[in-house]
Amino acid sequence: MDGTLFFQTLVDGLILGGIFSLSAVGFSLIFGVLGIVNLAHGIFVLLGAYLGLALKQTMGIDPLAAIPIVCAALFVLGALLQLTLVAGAVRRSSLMSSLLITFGASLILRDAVILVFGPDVQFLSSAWLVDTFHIGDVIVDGARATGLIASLLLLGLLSLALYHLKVGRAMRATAQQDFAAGLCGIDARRIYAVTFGISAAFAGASGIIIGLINPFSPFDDTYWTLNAFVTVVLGGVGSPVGALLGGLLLGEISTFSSQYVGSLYSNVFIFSALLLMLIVRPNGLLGNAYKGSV
Amino acid sequence: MTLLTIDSLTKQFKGLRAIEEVSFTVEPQSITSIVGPNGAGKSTLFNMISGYLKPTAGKILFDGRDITGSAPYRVCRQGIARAFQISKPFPELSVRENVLVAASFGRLGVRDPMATTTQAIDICHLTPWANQPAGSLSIGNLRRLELARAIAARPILLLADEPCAGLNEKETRELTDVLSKIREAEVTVLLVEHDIKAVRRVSDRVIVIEAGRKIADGAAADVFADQTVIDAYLGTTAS
Amino acid sequence: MRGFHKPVPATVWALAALLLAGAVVLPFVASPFHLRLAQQILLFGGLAVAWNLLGGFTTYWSFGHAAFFGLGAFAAGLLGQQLGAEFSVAARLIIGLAFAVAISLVAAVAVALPVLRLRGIYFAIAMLAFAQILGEVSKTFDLFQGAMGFPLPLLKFPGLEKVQLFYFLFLLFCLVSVAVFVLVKRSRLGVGLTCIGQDEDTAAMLGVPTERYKLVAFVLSAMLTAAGGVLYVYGLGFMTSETVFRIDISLNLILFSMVGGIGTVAGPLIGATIMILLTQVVLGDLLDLHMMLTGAVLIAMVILAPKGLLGLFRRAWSRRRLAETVEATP
Amino acid sequence: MTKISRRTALGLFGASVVGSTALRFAPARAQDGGVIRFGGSLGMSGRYAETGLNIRHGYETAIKYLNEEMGGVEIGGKAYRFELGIVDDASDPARATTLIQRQVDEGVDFFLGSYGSNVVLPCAGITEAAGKIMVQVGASADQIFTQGYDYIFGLFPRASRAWVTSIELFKTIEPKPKSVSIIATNGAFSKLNAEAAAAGCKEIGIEVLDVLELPEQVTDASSALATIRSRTPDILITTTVDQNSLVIVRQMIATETNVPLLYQFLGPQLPAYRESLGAKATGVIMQLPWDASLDFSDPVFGDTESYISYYNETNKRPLSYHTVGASACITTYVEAMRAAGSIDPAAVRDALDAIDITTAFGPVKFTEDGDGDPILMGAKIGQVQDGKIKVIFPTDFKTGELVYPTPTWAQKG
Repeated sequence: MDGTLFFQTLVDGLILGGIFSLSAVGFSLIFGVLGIVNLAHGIFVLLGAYLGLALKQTMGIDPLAAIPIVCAALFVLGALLQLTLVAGAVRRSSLMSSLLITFGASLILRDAVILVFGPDVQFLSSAWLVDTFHIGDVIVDGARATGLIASLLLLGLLSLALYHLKVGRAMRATAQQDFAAGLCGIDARRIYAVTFGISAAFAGASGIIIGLINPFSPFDDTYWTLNAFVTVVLGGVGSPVGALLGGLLLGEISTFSSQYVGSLYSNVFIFSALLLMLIVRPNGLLGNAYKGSV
Repeated sequence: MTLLTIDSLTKQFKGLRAIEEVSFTVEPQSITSIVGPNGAGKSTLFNMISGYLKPTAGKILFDGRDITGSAPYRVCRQGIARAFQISKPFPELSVRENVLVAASFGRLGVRDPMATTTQAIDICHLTPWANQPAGSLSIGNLRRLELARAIAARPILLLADEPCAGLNEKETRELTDVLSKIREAEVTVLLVEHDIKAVRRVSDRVIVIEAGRKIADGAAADVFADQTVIDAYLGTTAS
Repeated sequence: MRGFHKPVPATVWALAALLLAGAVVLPFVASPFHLRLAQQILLFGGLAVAWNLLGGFTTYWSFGHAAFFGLGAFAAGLLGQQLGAEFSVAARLIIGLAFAVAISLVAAVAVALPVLRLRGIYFAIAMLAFAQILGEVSKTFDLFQGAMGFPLPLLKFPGLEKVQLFYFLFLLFCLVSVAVFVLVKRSRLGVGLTCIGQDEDTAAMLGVPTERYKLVAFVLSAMLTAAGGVLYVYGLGFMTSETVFRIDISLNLILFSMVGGIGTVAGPLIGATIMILLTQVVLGDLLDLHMMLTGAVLIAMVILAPKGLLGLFRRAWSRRRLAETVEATP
Repeated sequence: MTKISRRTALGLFGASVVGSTALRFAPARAQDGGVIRFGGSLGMSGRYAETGLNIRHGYETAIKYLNEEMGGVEIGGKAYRFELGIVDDASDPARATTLIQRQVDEGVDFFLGSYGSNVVLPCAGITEAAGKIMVQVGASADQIFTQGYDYIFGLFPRASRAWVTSIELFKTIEPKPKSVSIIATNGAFSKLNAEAAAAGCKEIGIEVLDVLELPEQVTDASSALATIRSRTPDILITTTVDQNSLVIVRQMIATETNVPLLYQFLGPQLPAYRESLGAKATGVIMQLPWDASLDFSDPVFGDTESYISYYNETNKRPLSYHTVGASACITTYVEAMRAAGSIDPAAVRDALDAIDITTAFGPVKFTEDGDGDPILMGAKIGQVQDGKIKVIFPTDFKTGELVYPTPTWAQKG
């Protein structure tokens, strides 16, 4: 086997995987804490990219610098969506009805994006991208490397928050057992809203990073929702580490299968891995139990 | 002839031995009670008999046939029904429908679901509530629904898991009456119960389990006079 | 046993007969456009009813029924191509239907054995993945011609326009779906499935053969869906992977069921009627905003009618009856 | 309280249903008195919405010009005005056919096409059966023109003939390129074009090293590019759509994947593409179905230049070749109607069969099967030079000379 090609593929997979991880972590949180599959996740990702674009065009803010602003805006949007629509639907009918609500929300938001930005392909650029560099014969794409670094930083931040902040601990407790968490004085409703907010915020941040790497259009949302699905199932639910593992695995499966089997087959491999994982280890690599599975 | 034979049954959970080499037999048309402190392994034992858990080692023979590791519905079709400690009704179905399900499935053989249902509801004193959704019943009624459903499955052997837990004196008495009636209907009962009074009242035979092992087996009066049982069982519940 | 359902009241029989009579007369009075709408309502309504065979009774919600829809379409289409012009179009369609149903039976059993062990959302995701895999495979291997697509022969029947002919085929399909669903619902299978939906473990404890019942419902649902896929592509006359392996087909079946009322026979049909009329007639002319409005209607539906429209009607009806009894008793 | 709000909400919903239904039937009544209605569907929501919007602008511009600037058109001694009814098919064939059927039922005679063969073919089946014409600028799959349909026309040559001019160009390049590789995605459009390009290259003795296929939505082409680096062709052709082309080229730059000549079928035509790449775009060649620098006379607008200035006066959206092509569909229709002296579909169809004109889009002449004449309507080849597109082939239209081999990404700065 050609060593350089192997390492090149490995590095490409890692980089791609890091970005997948960030884009999926929010999905994973909602899935873990609320037991809801958020079909509006992909559009949150895109909203991040489009907000970054708007901030750059109107105020000249560098997209990487705009991440905090975008996160804040999406936090509000995500929390509002949960408080106004999702909570009511789950209370009035079932957990499953949240699927329709989030699907409906994604249709509305996507049309809103088209109204404001048009259906055209857009892209982001930043002055702060790392230059492409070499490790031996392996070429590392600067933009993607920057994306990976930013992703890892953000995931680390989230991890710290989840394990050290009070609200983070409350989220984890709610994910384990919301009834018991309620007995401990945790206001589950507030935690749900916060979780949705954080999820949207991280989706938005990943949107900016994705925008720096790839062009985007308003119709990519299904793609990112699906990717998040796969990542979460591969890695396990509700934790940044699970999302990271799942993302990296997804990235490697994708690059290795396309390099050594044929670039056309990567999707077949990805979804087969997903199916296999569901059957063999339905709780993901990390095996976090998950209440929605009962 | 014995109805149920448990032969050196063992269940291991990741390092923990929940049940260790337990053997006993159940005679037809008797009420046999299994008692023991919390965590002694009674539920694990029930779960293995009813097919929810596969034993690590050992055998379960029912009516002469090996049912070790059979799927729950197969066990039920052979004629073993189970009433849970925590009632699990189908909340959106009525009491009658709940029982009807058991009557139309349950043990294999000739069925008359409607008659069985009416009879089971009657035995368990549930007739006034027959058309109410099961989700709206009181705890005592739920317990009896659980029993009604189990007997509507026309079992040869009924596994009853702490049917008296959490009931008041009057409700407990009603329930033990039901159990006696069930035996009169030629159903063998294997009971897990905490309420010693109730156990004494109904049991033909008592088996005591502690920390996964059988420590006593015999007639109720003899077993409760046994010093090891008093130490192990009554001792722990007191502390 | 006949399930715990009361006998069907005469009014329902009368209503069904009336609807059926109307449905048979319709193609001779309605315009081709209205017939096309009706075709879609019958097809997707019928598919939604088929989806309800498993998803309506239990919480096993397949997010990937497009898998069987597409599998059927490809099986019949490719077989028809192999048979060639020596066989009449009708023969190719019928052989194709049989083949599609057989293949989907095999596929459904094969996929059900591992996937039906999964519960809740994991089952939903696994089905979604299954549909994605089939879609990708059909596009990836040239053998299946999914990327480029291929034409299907034009079915003709003396005395009927194409749009009328396919209307009747879709009507037949819908009737078969409804019949299967009603039979299942009123049988032991239906009782068992209802119990599985309420509490699977307890159902097993009471002697319901849960694994087998789920499998039977799933396979029946898959076979009907495959048959629907065959008719659909024959109606279009040309197919690619994009024609059949569409996530929105899978989602629509759930959506129609939820809008009308899940687990009922009329619910999915009502849901399909409303959503298709809404998206293709009422909002059909809007170029820019129709998706947004569809989304808003969906959300409104879930908030205002959480048990579907049927649930809403039932509640309103029982409320009125309650009011009448209160008035009647002084 | 909830009762009231629920009832009000349902009421509002009902009202909006009635309201919008009433709205849509209003224009249909104005059919008499010399109105020609154009109908058709476009994918306005979905992955192809960008093209959909471009095409829609083209239709609308032409209709607006015909009605407002020309005050209608006289055909066979009678004055006509024009109406346009475009619906969104969401790239869903079931939806598209239903909506097209509605327009057929409502008496629309002349159809404009959507794109994607899985939508266009079923729709064409309906218009064909109803004896209605469809002229479209979106779909070029061979299957559309080989079904034996008489009433369908396309401004582009069918996909398998779309590479005629490109192959002619390759013949003239010095030093002669020895090898090509092709990157495609597994959709009908991309695959068909990749096959055509490969076949053409083989015919003139250029070796086809690899045909690399990617999934339909490209987010990462690293493995394909690793193959390109390990086995570098003289020409790399991508037959991908705009967004995917941009992903590939940006990743080529980032991974320093250099080829002597990069040919991106679609993508570089877009201003956004060139803006995104800046100086790095230099040297990329592409197919130019249309270019602003080529001036043609137009029976409606006068010529290309006046078309462009009218378009820019009335629209904010930048002009694309799809837009011009869409306008040309309508121009072509009008010319055919004038030639036929009638708006009878059969007569117009015969006139379309025989048409041989130029429009702002370029020459228009159809083959017997209805697709664009591969020589006359075949794409020109352009190359990005100094941030602008220069036509480098065919020689008659040249506004610049081909640069070959092109500088490496690093040299472009």
